[in-house]
Amino acid sequence: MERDILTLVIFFPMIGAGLLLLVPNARHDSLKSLSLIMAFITMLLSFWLYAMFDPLAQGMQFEVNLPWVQSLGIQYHLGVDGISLLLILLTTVLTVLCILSSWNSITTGVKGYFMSMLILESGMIGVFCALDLFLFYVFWELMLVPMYFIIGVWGGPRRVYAAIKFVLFTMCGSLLMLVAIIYLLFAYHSYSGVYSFDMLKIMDMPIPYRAQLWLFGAFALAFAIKVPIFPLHTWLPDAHVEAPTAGSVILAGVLLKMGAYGFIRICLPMFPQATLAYLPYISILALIAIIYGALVAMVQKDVKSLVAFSSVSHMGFVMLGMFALNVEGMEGSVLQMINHGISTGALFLVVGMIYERRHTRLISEFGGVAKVMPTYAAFFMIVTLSSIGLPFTNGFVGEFLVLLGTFKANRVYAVIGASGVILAACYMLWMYQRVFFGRVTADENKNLRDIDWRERIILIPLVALVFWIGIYPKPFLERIEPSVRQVLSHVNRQAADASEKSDHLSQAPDSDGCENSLRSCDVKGALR
Amino acid sequence: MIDFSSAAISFDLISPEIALLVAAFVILLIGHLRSLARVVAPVALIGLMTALGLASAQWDRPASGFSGMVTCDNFSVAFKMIFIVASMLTVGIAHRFFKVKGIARPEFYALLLISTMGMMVMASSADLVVLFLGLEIMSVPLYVMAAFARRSLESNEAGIKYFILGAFASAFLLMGIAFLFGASGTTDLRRIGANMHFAVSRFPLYTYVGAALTLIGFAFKIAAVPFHNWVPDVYQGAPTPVTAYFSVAPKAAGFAALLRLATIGLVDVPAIPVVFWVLAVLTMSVGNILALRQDNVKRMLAYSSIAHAGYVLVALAAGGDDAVAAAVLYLVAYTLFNLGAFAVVTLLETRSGRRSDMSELAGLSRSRPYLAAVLALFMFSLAGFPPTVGFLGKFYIFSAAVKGGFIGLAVIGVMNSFLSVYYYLRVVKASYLDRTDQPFARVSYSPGMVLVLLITAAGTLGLGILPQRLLELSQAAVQAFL
Amino acid sequence: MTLDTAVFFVSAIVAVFGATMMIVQRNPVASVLYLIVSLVAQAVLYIQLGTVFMAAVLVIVYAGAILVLFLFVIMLLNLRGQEDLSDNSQPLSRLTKYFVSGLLFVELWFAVKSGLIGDVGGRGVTGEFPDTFGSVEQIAVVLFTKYLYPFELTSVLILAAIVGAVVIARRERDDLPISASEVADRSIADEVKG
Amino acid sequence: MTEHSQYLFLVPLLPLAGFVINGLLLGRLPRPVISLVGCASVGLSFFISVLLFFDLRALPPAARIIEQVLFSWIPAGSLHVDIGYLLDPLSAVMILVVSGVGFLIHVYSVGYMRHDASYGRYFAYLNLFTFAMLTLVLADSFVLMFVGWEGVGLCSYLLIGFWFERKSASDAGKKAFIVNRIGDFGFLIGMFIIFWEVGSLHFGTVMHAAPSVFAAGGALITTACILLFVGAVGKSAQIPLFVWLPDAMEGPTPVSALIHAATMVTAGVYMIARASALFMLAPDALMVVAIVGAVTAFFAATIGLAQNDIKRVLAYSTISQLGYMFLACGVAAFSAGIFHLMTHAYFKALLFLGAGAVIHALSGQQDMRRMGGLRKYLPVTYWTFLIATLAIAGIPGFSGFFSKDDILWKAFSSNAGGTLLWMLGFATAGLTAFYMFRLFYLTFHGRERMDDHARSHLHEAPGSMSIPLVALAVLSVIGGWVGLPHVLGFTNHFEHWLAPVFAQGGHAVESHAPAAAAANAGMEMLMMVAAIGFVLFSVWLASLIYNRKPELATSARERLYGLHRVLLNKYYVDEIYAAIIVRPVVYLSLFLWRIVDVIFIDGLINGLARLYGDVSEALRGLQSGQVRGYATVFVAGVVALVAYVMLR
Amino acid sequence: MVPITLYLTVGAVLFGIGVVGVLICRNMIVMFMSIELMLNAANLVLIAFARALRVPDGQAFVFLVLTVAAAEAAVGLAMVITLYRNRETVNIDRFNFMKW
Repeated sequence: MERDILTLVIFFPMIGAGLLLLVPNARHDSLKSLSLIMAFITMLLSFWLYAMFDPLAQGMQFEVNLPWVQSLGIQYHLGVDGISLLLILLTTVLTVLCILSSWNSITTGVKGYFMSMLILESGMIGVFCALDLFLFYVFWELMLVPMYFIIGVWGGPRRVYAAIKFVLFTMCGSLLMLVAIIYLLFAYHSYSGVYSFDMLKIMDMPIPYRAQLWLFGAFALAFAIKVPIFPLHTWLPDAHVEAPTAGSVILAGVLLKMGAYGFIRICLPMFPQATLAYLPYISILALIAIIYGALVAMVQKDVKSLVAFSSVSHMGFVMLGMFALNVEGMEGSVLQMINHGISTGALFLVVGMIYERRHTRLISEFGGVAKVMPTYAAFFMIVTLSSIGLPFTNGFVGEFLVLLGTFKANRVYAVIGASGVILAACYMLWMYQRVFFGRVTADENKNLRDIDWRERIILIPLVALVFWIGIYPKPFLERIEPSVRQVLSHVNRQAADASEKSDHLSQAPDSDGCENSLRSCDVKGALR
Repeated sequence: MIDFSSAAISFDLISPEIALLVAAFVILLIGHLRSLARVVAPVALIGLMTALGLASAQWDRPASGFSGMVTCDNFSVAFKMIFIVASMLTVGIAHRFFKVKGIARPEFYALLLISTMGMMVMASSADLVVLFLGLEIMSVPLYVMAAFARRSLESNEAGIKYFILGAFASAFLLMGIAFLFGASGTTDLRRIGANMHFAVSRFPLYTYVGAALTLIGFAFKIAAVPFHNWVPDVYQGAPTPVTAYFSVAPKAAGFAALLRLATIGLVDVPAIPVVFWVLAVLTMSVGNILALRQDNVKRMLAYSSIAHAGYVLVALAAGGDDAVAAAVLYLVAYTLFNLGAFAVVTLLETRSGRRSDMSELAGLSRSRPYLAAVLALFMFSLAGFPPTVGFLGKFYIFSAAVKGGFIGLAVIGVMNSFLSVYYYLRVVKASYLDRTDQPFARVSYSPGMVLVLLITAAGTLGLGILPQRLLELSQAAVQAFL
Repeated sequence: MTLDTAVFFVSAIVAVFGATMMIVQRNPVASVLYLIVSLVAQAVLYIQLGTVFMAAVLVIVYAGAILVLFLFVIMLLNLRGQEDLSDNSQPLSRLTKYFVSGLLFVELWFAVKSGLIGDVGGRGVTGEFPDTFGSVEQIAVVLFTKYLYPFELTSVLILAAIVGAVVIARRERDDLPISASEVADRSIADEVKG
Repeated sequence: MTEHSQYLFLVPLLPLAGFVINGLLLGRLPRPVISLVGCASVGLSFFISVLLFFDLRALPPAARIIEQVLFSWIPAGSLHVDIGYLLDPLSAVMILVVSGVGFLIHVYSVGYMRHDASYGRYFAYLNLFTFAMLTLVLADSFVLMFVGWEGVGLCSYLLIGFWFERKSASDAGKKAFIVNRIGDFGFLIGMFIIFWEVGSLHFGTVMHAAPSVFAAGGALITTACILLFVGAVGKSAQIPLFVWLPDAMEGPTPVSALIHAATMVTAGVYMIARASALFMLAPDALMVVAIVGAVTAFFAATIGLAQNDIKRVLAYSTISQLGYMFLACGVAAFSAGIFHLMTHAYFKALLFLGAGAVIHALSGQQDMRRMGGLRKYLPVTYWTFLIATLAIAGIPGFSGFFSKDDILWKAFSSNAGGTLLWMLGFATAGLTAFYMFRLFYLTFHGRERMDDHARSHLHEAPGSMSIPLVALAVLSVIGGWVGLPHVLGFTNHFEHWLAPVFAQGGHAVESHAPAAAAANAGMEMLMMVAAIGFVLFSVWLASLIYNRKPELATSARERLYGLHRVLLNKYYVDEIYAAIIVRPVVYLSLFLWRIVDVIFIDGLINGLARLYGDVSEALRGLQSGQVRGYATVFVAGVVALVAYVMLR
Repeated sequence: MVPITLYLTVGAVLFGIGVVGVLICRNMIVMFMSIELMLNAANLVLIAFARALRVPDGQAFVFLVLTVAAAEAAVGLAMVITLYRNRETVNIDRFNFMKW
């Protein structure tokens, strides 16, 4: 049982999707209840996973390694470490909430919708569990399809454009990743004589510097689109705005994490030298994303697109912290992924709630809502605060660690990044003010009903998480830390090996002497 | 006086072909007896199944006969199976359609069987004469099948276009064979390959012109750019089940010939890999780009089939056992999902007054969710999404390319497959995303069609998830290359 | 110039002339007749090459059967060149057509003149028949031993062609002529679309 | 550890409990219960604070530290931050002030907010604020302090925008938060420097290790301190980040009293005092602190001269007084700064509450030009207000006198100080007296300028409001007596009490202070007298202009028209900020969105898509439907391919 | 003493004329004949090669090609008849419903 738990967690939702097929189309309540139950059981399974996870152990846990397609060296290799564990939890929890949140808003194509949600969940969990590059890719693409439908079928007015854009952007990157994966297969074959897609094995393979650059580029493009890093972000606002609430939640909450997860799971440990070479560029793009996302968010007219651009900004923090390449930054980065999933997920949920009532998300349509819907306003406020990283909410711990780590790696980056914190306050509070404060001007807003119990049940877990991570993040951090150290040790050891062998590093474009020494100090510090 | 024994007649080697021929005869004989008209399709299926059984008996028993005119190896068996399966599925697709459209004739099945037999002849020969004849036996019925709806102007047009260009291409092929013959004194590909070095050194230009023209002759059948332009018109005009068959079987046959040509015949011709490279790139790109703006599903699928030929050409360009295996696997996969896609199109077109325009798909997902899902599955498979077999095929092809050092080609390939996502999703979009107020006209399933859909869908998904056996088979198909 | 050469050049010129006239004729009947002229001239070349039997077959089968079929169809359809079907393409397009055809010929010609001259060409091919080349026996032996399988395949091909021709050309009782309006409709629709 | 030390965590947590109760049951409870919960939580907290204070006093001076670690908060890599509370003499003073004044203001609010619809929400916020503020002062590390720091910022935001239906209120709240965030940015970066140099953010560790880690006067420590000071500048509304505080007066008046006068705004001063050991290593940073403090003190006081809104005058006065405190810190007289912080808490809270009573009585009127002659209507308010005014003006005997005098003298005498700083402080003292008495006279004396409707409703504040007034008045008088100057022969208990906190770093500078003080006793006396004289002159001038001869005010205003306009419009600072920061940022954002995002990036991508479409259309043209055309293409392909194969 | 090359050249010329015929003729029947001409040209080349190489295979192949030509002619002409019946024209350019 313990051996199969990952398989179970991955495929349970898919079984649920299969079961939904058996329910007649018209029985909406049964469809909803069944999918809720399946998602809920998946969540419980993931809790169990969490409970059995040994926070002290190094490396992967619950590993499953079965042959799948032997002739191509493809294996059904699963395993979780602290990073993926938390992302899985995030996925299962958000899915349950999403299903709840779709209870009343989805009226057509109910069966298809919930099936899509469940298949999507499977795909996402699969991505986080896969330790075989092929398997990873399969799950990676698998989740595209249901998401396409969720945006395209149940989305807003420009849903078709948004859905196509989403798929095409993602495919554009992932196909190049596929070539890189294939290349790695043969590179590993010529290195070891065996065909294998095993991430853990490939991590230990030395790859020539030039090849690393290309491979990192190919993988990074796929992940960067997903994260999204600055100039590749334009699919995100469209997809977010047009997707139904649950779609946005999953999109922001989990899908964006897959990009960052890809970086931390694949790019960094497999291509350490390339990581160092790309580091300044990615950091700078992350900084641009932080500032740019915040500035553009500020002038949005639609709440959802505001939140979408805020995601760009927040994910910039994730990338910044990751590429600090020290324990603090990276731990913060991983935690920030979770946080962003919770906060932005919650933001989309609350926005969805008012959208259900008013069928508009234009900020200018609102005003004074706090008067009419005080409880709603309170939840929204908490979520807002979490998004702007107020201490004792989850956002703070993540951002603090990210910036702390970044500061060690590069002070200028940290300073610029920290200014994003100011801007976050600007756009979020301004939006909050325009929506909630002031007098109720529009007649439609005068009789809005406050959120009901179902909606509270959706929000309460998220708010609880906001404070839990904000006040007692230790259970999370202590699970992240060994995994992060593992990644770092890969980066550092290989990079150190390489610097002994060749002088690439000293010629690397970022060879600011002070920085390098700083980083190498950190190398030792992290290992200690 | 004349010694026939040197002909080395061995009916084992051509037993599947004979089975088909017998079935065709039976159909022609009984076809016009009104009381037996109903059994025509079953007879065809029985013939095909027999052929399938006989063909599978040939697996792993490589042999050569008829003075080297027939070569029976795993490679040819694999292709025979592809043809037979494609024909069987086509029978399932066509049955109801032809009845509804009022063009049901028993000869159709006879022609289908003869054409299939021609393909099998092509696949199981390493002699250019037999290849040429096989090509003709395949093509002549195809011309007729394209024009089968005699009262349809589109079908007429498709037939005449296909015929003129097909015959035109045959002439080039013949010229090519003549030159190869002139250069090496034989039409046997194995001997041509063995003597290639000598031939090249003695008559370089004969060899080159011969090689190029022969290649073009087959490139026409697989619709490689720039020998592709008949494809959209013919595919669009021909009755849809015929189009389904066109898009799969002749293409596979062409590839069978090309693969043999490239791997054993035209070895050591220096320009050939580059030619394949260029053809692959052109075929993929032009096919995909042209498909982008098509509003007719059949025509779009026609262009898409051009693009898919391009992917297989990638394998040809890469060369090597793995590449050939990848090509075989891809063709198997492609047969499944492309026939599936055409089956859905046929099903929808069976409703009166439909011309397979994209807009006709609106509302499909609401009224026919399963059909829409199956269609979407095929589209995703065509686009190469995992875990469908379409992805596996592409993956295998591109990995063969990477293995052969053709990383650039693989990148161009994946970028093309990226482009293709757009237009395949247009179909999905039309059936799922577009809303319509008009009620969706009834779709009536025939048992054959249901079976076809089930088989192709199950194959598309199942072989995508558990491809081990298929991979082994495709690799085995290359092992005992005669 | 020997007789052989003279015969060759005369037949070659006639063959090419006949072919050329075939494609420039407005009246298809004339085209067929010119093609027959060309074929007969080619048959002479065959004889020069020593394949008397093939020459006979060419004349009998091609000129005698296939082209008669053409004539028959032309007569059946009553085509007398009343429709102007000469090339009406744009100058540029016409130029392109001639250009690519010319290039193709040049390529073939380059290939042709590259080989065989030093090999057997010098000796010439007419005059002496040191072996049984071209004899009926030889062809028969080859055809029924080595080429038995392809030979049998041609029967299948012929069968397919017959069945196909019957299927396509046969007029059935329920066949109604397609009305001119239907054709016109499509043409108009087509132009609108275009 | 002492008898009650295990209850330390209750000090901040009790108000939190109050917040939770009031917050979760938002408005469901009956008002008395809300008041009870709100006040009692803070009251209990105050009670425990007092107990702890006496516990602390019972310890020997060197051992006066109580630490309580609740749990490990952020363990990540080399960073270990606990949720831990630190009680030492400095924080003891602070919690007494915070919970004490806070309690009084809670009580006052019961009356003041009686008619407000969102009564429960108000008390929830107020309790939350108290929690955050107590966390801030009790924090044992920079990070936890930052928690309180942002927490109070949040509460300030919420409370300023309490009447959110007024746009000006929500604007002000947002402004406060954002400006504070700018300061927090500095704080954050400062923390990072400290952490990566010292390896910890625990106060004890940092202060202990700082001298050995940092080179005194080095660039790093100076940068760190200046960055920390940026945080303080934001929170304590100093130049250039003071703009939010006057606007913050949009909040309910008790809030202004508690947050924007007594406690939150002084957090910056507290932080610098807390980090005194660091600042002592960075004389340049101290210099900056002193200069900013002094300039702010003077600058804000000048604005205060011309304001007509009673609360705005008080707000600028607060800024000015905070400037004093920074001046003190800047000259390394941390205890003087804290001393002023404490006295200021009393009298400024009192002033605000008094103003609140006035506003309450006038049904919300805040413009002093619509007041006057209120003395007879509001006697309690009048007298308590007078005491507070005297205290802030620095009339001897009142608390403000002692603390301000201490600062002025330290500014003059300390090594870090100087004549210029002293002169600014001295001038500010005069200005303070002037504008405070201007306010006093305009409000309580002279012609009654309110309209009849307002006059008919005039009433003295209810008991719940007047009792805190009286209590604070008492404190305003006697509050200063804990820190009587040496020069007059007293013992400065306050300085001694705080000595252990500042001893670590501060001693180096202060060690010779007694000797210097003795030598300069005469000088000190002289300056004290001069200050008293100047203050009295200012008071006289104010009474002349605003009480006895109001026409003088008009003529002065006309004569100094330009200056008056500049002062009235607060030196146009808001407008300048809007022009050089806010608007450019908004335009930049619009540019980035409309041009870069939509037109450039998306345009590029959509353009690429369109390009492909166009290529597709163009290629479709080749697909003419003409067989002969197809054949031509075919032949062309043949020609090309054959040519390649042949020529290759 | 006619060199083989000349025969081949005649074959190439005839093939070229056949190609031109297909490209420029609008009459389907003439197009068919052009294609037949191309097949014949190839036949001539085959025969010439067979003669040069002195192997009989070429002749056998030509024999088979003749049947192919016959089969194609039969099907093609049948198609022309049907087309003519439906459209009353043998102008290939009129058959362009399907394009783009």
